Amino acid sequence: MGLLDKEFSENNILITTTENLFNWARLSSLWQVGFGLACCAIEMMATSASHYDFDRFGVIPRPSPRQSDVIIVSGTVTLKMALRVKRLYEQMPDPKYVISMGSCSNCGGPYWEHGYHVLKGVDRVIPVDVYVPGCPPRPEALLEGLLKLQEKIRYESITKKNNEIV
Amino acid sequence: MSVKTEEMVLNMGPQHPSTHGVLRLELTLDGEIITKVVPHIGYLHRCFEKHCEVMTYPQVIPYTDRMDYLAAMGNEFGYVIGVEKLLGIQVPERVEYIRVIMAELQRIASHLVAIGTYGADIGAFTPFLYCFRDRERILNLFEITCGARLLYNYIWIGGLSHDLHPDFIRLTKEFIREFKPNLKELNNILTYNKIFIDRTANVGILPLETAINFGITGPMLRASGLRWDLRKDDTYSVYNKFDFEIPVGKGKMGTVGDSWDRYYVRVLEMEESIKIIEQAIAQLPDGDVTSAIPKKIKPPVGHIYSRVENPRGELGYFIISDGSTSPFRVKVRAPSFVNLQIMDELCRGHLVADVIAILGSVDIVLGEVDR
Amino acid sequence: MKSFEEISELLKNNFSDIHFEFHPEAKFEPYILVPANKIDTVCLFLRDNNELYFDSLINLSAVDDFNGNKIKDDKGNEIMQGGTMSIYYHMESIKFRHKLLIKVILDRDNPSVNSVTSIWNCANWHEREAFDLFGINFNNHPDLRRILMPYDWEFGHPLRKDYQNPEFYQGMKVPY
Amino acid sequence: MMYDFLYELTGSSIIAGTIIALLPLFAFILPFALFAVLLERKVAGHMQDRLGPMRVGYHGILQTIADIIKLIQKEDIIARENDKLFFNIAPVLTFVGSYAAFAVIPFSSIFLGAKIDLGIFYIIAVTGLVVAGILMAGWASNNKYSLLGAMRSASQIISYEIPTILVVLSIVMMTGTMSLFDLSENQTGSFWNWYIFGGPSISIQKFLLIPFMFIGFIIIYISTLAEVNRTPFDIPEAESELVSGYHTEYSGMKFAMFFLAEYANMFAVSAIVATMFFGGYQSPFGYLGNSLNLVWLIPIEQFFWFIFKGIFFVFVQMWLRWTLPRLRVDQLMAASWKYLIPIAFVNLLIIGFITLI
Repeated sequence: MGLLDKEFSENNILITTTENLFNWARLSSLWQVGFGLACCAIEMMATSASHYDFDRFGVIPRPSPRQSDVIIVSGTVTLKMALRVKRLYEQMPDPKYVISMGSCSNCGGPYWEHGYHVLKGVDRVIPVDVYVPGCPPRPEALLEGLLKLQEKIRYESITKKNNEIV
Repeated sequence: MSVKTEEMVLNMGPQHPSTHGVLRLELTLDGEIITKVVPHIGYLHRCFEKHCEVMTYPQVIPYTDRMDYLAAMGNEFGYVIGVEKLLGIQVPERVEYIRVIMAELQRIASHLVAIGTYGADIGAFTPFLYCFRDRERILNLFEITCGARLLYNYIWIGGLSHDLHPDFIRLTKEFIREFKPNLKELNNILTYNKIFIDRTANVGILPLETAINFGITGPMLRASGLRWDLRKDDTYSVYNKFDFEIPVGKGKMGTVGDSWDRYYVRVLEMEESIKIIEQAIAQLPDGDVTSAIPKKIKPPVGHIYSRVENPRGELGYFIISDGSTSPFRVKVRAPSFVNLQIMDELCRGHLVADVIAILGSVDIVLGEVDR
Repeated sequence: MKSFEEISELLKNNFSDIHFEFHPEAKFEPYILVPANKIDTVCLFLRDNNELYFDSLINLSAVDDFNGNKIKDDKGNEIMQGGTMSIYYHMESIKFRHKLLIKVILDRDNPSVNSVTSIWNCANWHEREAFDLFGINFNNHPDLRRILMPYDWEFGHPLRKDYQNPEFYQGMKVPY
Repeated sequence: MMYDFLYELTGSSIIAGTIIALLPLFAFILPFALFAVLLERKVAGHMQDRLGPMRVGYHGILQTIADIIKLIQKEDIIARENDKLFFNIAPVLTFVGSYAAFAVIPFSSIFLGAKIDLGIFYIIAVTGLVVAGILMAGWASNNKYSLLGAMRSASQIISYEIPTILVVLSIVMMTGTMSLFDLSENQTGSFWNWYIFGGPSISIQKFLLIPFMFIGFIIIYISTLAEVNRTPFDIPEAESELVSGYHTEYSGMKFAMFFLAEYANMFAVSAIVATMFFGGYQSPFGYLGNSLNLVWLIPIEQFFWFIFKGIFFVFVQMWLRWTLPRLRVDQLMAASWKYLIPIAFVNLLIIGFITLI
């Protein structure tokens, strides 16, 4: 096993190809948790409907968090719901990603000032990978958010510590 | 020897594929038969009434959109009628007609989502996508008039934010011409589908007296056999100028007031809405839509209860004004909030699969339930 | 179809002992002021009398009138002392198509009134919401607990005008 | 056949045996399962006015490969409360249950696993394993939804086993053999000799049998649909009710096993129906190989015809899935006990009389 760990530090042929393959596999079959909160969930449904098809990118809504990789937090996260979103995130198996869709889950949205029951941004509870602005964001914006996430996964690497996105 | 059976509490939690959002149903099961249903709501409480006390009158309109996000035009309509009555403004004819067209288009779009998700809950996934395909065409109509697809801020106090797009009329006629065959196709796939009828007929029967006592309104009340529609019984805006009839549940496939009736009333209502839109387009007068918008909105002290027939039922705004530029208190009577109370009555003695069918036929939107 | 005056007449000669206040002059909606402890008997009569037959309660709204005197408490933010809270009952008869508005005024410090859930089931959740957001407790309500706010929310009732936002709730920062 | 040929090649029976056992698995079933998952998503897409996977490889061809590689990397969650032993065995059992059925299915005259003469009997016995796997999965995941899903699937598969067996009985009674290989061999010549049209012998029996054979086909097709948990009978993993039924708690490779087992089961079931009624690997119009008298071409043609029929029936199952809603549990039971079983009995009796004439 000497060969492997010696060569592990910088890239060589062995590491990059398997890494690209795994990254490609991970980014081309992101299964989302079928989980919508508010108005953004309707736009998410419209995105997975026929006009702007999510399935083209390999994204299928899975009912149970155990089998999904990406959780699209679509809608206002209230304090009562925040604990559930946190538990849902923890139940997902490991290479998992979060897309925060809509300004409500980005930073509290129109309810930031007087919403006593609204959590000002889902990143106070779970780490977010991609923020999609808009209230509600258009389906194209959500698709662009998904492509941004796919770019991020494409350059993920187990060796380089600070994976600077090219 | 009686076997000691224990009841199981099943938690249809805030995240469930068919609770239409973040509703938690606590079912107490005996085997698969339901003995008690306790709905837990509040997971989407966005403090609408607190915002009304802080914002001025026109600033509240975008928040009314976000209550029932499937029928945003209807929410604005109700609120704006209330404030106009407080101010005593008379709105030009053209604005009234455009508001009716927008409200009816929004009713079709909202019913399409209700029917689509109902089919998906029962298991047929394709009608859900056919409904969304038709709904996309309506969203395009909304988008060319006011720029937004779902939450519009289009109906202002005293008028509208924009006039109609030049070829809005042509596109609407086109949509109506293409929507009628689609509706027939939808009926063949879902309405007269033997399995769909088995799953929904005689399921969750709602007798008329309990419906009235529980304050149920909208398609659920009409499915139980009562011809009660605010557009005809408590006429507002220019609805009295159109002739359309109110579909009522007749128990074609089971008893009156079962889930199939509630579904079928919505399908018939869509056909009625098409009639209204056709007549409204024919009689659309000209004029300026922003002429009656007041510069300074300071209504006199007083309180008013204005109500509107939303796709889910009677949406009422109880507005109390203390003479300042922002409302003292706005209490919203949300139809889904009231209709959801009946879940316990309806689901008793049914199976788990029926709870989903009944919840689909009750058709709630959580933004409106929790406000 | 009964007008406001006929309904007032009927109520007056039926409940001679109760002191009603009739406000037909209120511009948009004439209403009747009913004492707090008699609300459920009056409502039962309104529903069961076959001339009035108010069989559907449209809306039950609680309002914080905020007309007490303002004082500063120890932490510097102002608290309201005294003053009143009022509850508006909108009801309607589907058979005779007439509507009525009844108002009840309660003391603001510990508002309590009899529940009308036994008369109209629709009032159940409206009353729970009034309890949750205003702190009005309804006597002999079937299960009076919070409906919209989390069940373990011990920072008071949010829709009161002098409500202060908590700093943290379950480890999450609440204000922006 | 294959075994003797391999035996001479390798000289030892163990190696030949393992190759025979593994060949169908890796050569055909796994690629088929991957292809079927993509076919399902493409069929679903096009039936719903959309395109299905497009971006992964040309027109989404590599989609399922990406899915499987991703599922390999997923963390394999075993919850603390799970019953570890059963939790791990369940997917393997379901996987084995549905793949063992392939050992006996004749893909073509020379390419088939084992030519045992208890063919159908073995298949029905083996698919019973799948129920055990699902029950274990439901119980071990310690999750109310999975338990409900497992209970439902046990009652469903048991109650739909009976109509299948009754129809199989009528075929076995008519033909006299239980081996799938002999069944396919009898239906040679043109499609007019298939059992759906009353079997090879030209006699009055053949024309009397046609309607009852058709009823038998419909009954077995419906009950095999239920056995494989496909809509309108997919109640065990009904997404809208039971989150996702018995495999709610499974993630990563274990879930992939359930996933592939379901598609392999679909093909196995449609293969049986094709063999019993539509002439297994027999071509409907006679063989090109005969007309060009190239003997080695015939098995390849037979293989092609068999795959064509199997995939046609799999396509019909997918077609049903995306159009029909789902039945409720008690309606499902009623459909089997009150309608399918009595009709299957009467069908069995009538076919019995006809064969006696």
